[in-house]
Amino acid sequence: MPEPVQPETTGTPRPTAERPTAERPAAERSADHAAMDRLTAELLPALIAKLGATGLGELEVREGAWRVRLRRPTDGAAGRERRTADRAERGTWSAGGSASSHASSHASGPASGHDGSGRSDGRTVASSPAVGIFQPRPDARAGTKVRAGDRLGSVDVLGIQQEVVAPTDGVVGACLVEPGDAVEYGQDLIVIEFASSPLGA
Amino acid sequence: MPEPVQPETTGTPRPTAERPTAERPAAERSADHAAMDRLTAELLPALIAKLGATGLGELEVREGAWRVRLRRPTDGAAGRERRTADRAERGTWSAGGSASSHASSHASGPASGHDGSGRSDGRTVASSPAVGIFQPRPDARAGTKVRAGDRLGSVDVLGIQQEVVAPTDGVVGACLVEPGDAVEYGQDLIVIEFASSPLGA
Amino acid sequence: MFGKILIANRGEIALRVLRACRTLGVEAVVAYSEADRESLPVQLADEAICIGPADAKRSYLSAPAVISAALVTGCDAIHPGYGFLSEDAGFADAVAAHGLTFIGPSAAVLERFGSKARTRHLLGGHGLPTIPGSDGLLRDEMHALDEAERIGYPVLIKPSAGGGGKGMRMVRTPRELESVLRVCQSEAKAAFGDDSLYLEKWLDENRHVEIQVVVDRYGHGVHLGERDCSVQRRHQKILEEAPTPALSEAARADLAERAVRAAVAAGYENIGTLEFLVDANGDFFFIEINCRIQVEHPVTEMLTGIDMVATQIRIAAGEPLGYSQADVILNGHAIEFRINAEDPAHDFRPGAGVVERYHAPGGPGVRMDSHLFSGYEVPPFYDSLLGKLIVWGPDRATAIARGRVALDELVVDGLVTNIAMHQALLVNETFLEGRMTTNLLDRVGSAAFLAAAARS
Amino acid sequence: MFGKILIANRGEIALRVLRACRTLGVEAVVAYSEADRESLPVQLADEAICIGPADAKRSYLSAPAVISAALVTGCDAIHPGYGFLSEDAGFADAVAAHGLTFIGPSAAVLERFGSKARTRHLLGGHGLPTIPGSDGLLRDEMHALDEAERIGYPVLIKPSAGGGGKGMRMVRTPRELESVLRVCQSEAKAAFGDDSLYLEKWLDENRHVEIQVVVDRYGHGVHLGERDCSVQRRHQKILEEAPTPALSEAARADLAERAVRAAVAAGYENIGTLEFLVDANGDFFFIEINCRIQVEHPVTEMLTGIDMVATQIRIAAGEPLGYSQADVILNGHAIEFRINAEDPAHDFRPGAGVVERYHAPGGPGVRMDSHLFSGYEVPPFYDSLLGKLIVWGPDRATAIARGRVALDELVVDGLVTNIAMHQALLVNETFLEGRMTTNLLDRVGSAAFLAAAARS
Repeated sequence: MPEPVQPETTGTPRPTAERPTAERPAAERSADHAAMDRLTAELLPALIAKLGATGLGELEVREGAWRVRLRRPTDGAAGRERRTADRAERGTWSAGGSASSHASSHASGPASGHDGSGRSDGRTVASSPAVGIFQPRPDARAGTKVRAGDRLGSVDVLGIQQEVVAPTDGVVGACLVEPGDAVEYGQDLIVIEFASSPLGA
Repeated sequence: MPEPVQPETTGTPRPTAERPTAERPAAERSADHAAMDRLTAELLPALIAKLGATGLGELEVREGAWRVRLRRPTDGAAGRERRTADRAERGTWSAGGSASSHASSHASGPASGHDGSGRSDGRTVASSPAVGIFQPRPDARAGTKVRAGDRLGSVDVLGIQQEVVAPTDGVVGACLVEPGDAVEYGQDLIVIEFASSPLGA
Repeated sequence: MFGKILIANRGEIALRVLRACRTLGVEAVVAYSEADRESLPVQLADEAICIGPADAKRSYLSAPAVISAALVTGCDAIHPGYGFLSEDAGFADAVAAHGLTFIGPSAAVLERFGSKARTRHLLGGHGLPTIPGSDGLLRDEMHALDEAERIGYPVLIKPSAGGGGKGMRMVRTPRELESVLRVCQSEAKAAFGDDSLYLEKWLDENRHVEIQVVVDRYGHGVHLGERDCSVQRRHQKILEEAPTPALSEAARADLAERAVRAAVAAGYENIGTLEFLVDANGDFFFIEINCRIQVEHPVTEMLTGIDMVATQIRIAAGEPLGYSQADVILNGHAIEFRINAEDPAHDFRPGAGVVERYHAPGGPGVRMDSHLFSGYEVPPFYDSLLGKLIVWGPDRATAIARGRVALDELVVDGLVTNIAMHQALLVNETFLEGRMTTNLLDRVGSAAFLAAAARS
Repeated sequence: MFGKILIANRGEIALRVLRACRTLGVEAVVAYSEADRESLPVQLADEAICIGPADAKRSYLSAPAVISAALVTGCDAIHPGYGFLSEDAGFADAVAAHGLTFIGPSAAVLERFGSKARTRHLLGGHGLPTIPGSDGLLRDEMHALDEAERIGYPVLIKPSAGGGGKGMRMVRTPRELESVLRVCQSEAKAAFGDDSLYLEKWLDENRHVEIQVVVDRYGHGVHLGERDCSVQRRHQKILEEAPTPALSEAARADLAERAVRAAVAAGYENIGTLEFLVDANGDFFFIEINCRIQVEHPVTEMLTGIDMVATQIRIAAGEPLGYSQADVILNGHAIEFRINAEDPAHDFRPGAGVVERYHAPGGPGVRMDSHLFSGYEVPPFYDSLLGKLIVWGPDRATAIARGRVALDELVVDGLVTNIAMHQALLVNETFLEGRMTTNLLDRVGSAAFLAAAARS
């Protein structure tokens, strides 16, 4: 069973050949998103419960012309956020059988600090503004109260310091990378915990 | 919304790279099938109800590492049996933009007289036993009562006559091809209507 | 030229023939079994017709079904691909009897070269050294034992019809011969509908080198060089390359010229392959002729730039060859890797299932002939060939380097394949030195071979 | 040779460079923007690093981001592909300043050939006839009008930096010149961050013929023949082929030899392309040199069998060329079709979206360089190139026949593409007779051109 995380809906639905995304009215798209949220909130838990038991890697069921497919990632990385999951999947590509090196090489990728999905469970993440070498601020250690915009550290890009700032008010949590580590653009750096009733925007 | 048809689960679950179908113990496979049946019986109707409203062609949702995808076929052929839907999809291939010629060229393909799904609405179809030239029997015209196994016509394969027989008891309905038409193996030839409570096997 | 051709085959070769037809501007109809309804050739075809159920005996191997399909779709020729009915003289005869053209040698030619024993005798008479073998087909066990004694052990038991390793066994003693004779018979019967066998002297350390010849209806013949198919597992080709590392350029030219001369003299027609065994001294012995387009034909296409399937169709249509030996230039080095759905970890047990994700490698000098696509369900009814990866380079080293890269890039998720076997070959010293012999993999054992590669 | 190369580009060229690195046995890191996270090169790469957001100015065009990515991943060289930073002398300088190698000409060489006006002057001095043009860059409108008067209308306004048709306009009168000068400036500024323009004499009926040269660090240079890029729409190449139907074999050889001699004499280094206009009389005029690997390089690879990206990397690593002009054999005919996500029915409006289904054509002489796969979402932020279909044949007719078949087989569902435009070209008499000029499509109008093809 995957560890409990908040539902997260990702991406826009694949358009059919008849109606490319570009041409689908915004109203309709938002309806889709609403539907996805409903599905996520109400149906997925049941669905997963049903299938957690079975040893299935992937399951596809049809009724009439409808199709439902449920897939468990092939590495046990359950519960990780989407991009990581995608990368894990990608890792299962048996490109000339060199899958392993593949999955690992991407393991240090950025998380979805941007789309706010990291939010709903009372934590958010300060991510890297650039590709370079990360240094935390000594005075921003775990437990420190911070306000949105406070500097938590910097990323050195060819000698120029790019600020890492707190995305919301809260308390500094775990630092996800070591001081002096190489980080890529958008990579998760520092967790910010905040009260369940979010203060930040 | 799709017209009501019996749930139909197709294929075995996709194997993951780590464990090809061949190696998965029978016990586990039957567990999978049980799970699929539960899913079909209990969850699909709800799932479809939720999504019938939205204009989605295909919808994919993730929670943590789990994925669920629900797809509506690209032609409005909801509720039709699988192969036909697939062929319709194939028709949408715009191979060098020559999609149309493509779709049509396959239009006269066989339907699923075999997998019994054509049954549920009180009709079945006698299909071609071979590739060749079809000739109906003069005495097997529409309205005639027939019993399973009765000869309805023949397909001429290099001068050898292959019998076209009624798959069930019933009444001869529409003839789907003209006398003297070229037919392929498995092609639908003659409709057999029968009482809603099927008599035939 | 023909107006419309029925393609009576499946998988990558059906796709290959379809492309050749289109290049020639000839309409094509793909004949398929129910199991191949969703296959790529059927999806890409402008016209396709279902000829029977999954069981090949009732579809791809059914002469009436195939011929009837050709007639009702208005075709005037049938391309049999390889395997199935491709070398069946009876089928070619029936095709002609119905006013259609069999794309390949005429029935008469197929008849003449139908029996391997007779063919060896025939071409031997035209100056080709042949491998010592039984005097004709084996009448019974007694005859087999006598002939084996005369030839001298080890001997190879071979079916008179067909190829691909089925019904073949190498035996070193009379007891072994007795014990496997029946097996070979039933295998041959099952595979080719013909259980007649013959014997051939077995050379322990030999290379398999074959010469591609092209002969038009007017007796103009050229050779397109040779292919080295010494990398085999249980008499099944795994990897083919050209030129052969086994022979000098002079020796290659000599062999090729003698082969095409003999083939023309013996009245062969259309494209064909003369197979030779080459021993440690570089002496070569003719063993058999293949009267079909072969799986490994792209190797020759990469070196010559000649579309061999188009050539085969043009010759069957009665066109003259149109070029001479001097026009054939063999350029660079090519290697073909047969990508099979088989599990090296489990004695190469063939597999089937859904291709979760397919990605074909590309770039300069890389060609992939395959019918795979993401989501394709490989049916369990036919052979395990998923496709062929062919790489070309100006020299063997470059071809090998590109082969490594392409094999690493190739993605066939959802199925167990023999890709690892090819990767192992490309780091194996014997292969890199061009010293593979047909018995090496079986002697070392594929498992040990893979393990060694993993260590290196 | 380098230990690890950062690939600072995207799409098909990132994949192409990745393959070249692997063939050379060099590690590679694919640098990508957030919009390309799911792209094929990133998926296939052993290592990939996100360098910025979708906006190219903050990712693929950001020198600091690219160089920083190379440093933190331990690369010792950067391959810029084409476009983006590939011809930016300032970038090449910064790369060198950080102890890395720019794969392409050195900063000094890029600097020397950076200004098109100066380059024309430089190579003119080395014996190449050049197109009449403005004396240096345009200082202001007055200067532009005077120079145009001197050269004589029609004239072509061209940006000094970059290429690909952006900022280019052909004008026939002073009024036209005045009216578009600003537009060209802003287009050039937006596209290349440099709004300097110059003028060139416009030849109404001209062919675009370019010579591929390769020069190592030690002044050894060879040419790899020419490419004809006369099939253009608004100064954008659509289809390229070699050899050019415009010139005799002797004229082609003469042009190529003069080009490489001038390039070597002028101190050029690494691979480069000298572009010429050829007028109706077969007279040619040098217009500019491209200091990068070009989109159409596979055309030359098909004829020569030489991996040009690998060559580029080897030369940047300081290796000698290793072969001479005599070793370069140009074999057969090749055509490249640029497959773009643009809508011929709506003035070639670029599109984006999800590739519902992708199938690449194949078979002998067919190569597809593309980053597409079924389910790939083409981001709207970059150029519309979906891939390149390259076909080869022993002669032009065969190449064209294979091109038709391959274009028909190519499947790119879910996006509107320009495939129909290529299909129209292959039935167009002017093209079939090899008489395309750069202005033909714009003069006829692409819509009319497509309609005519539909009728034929």
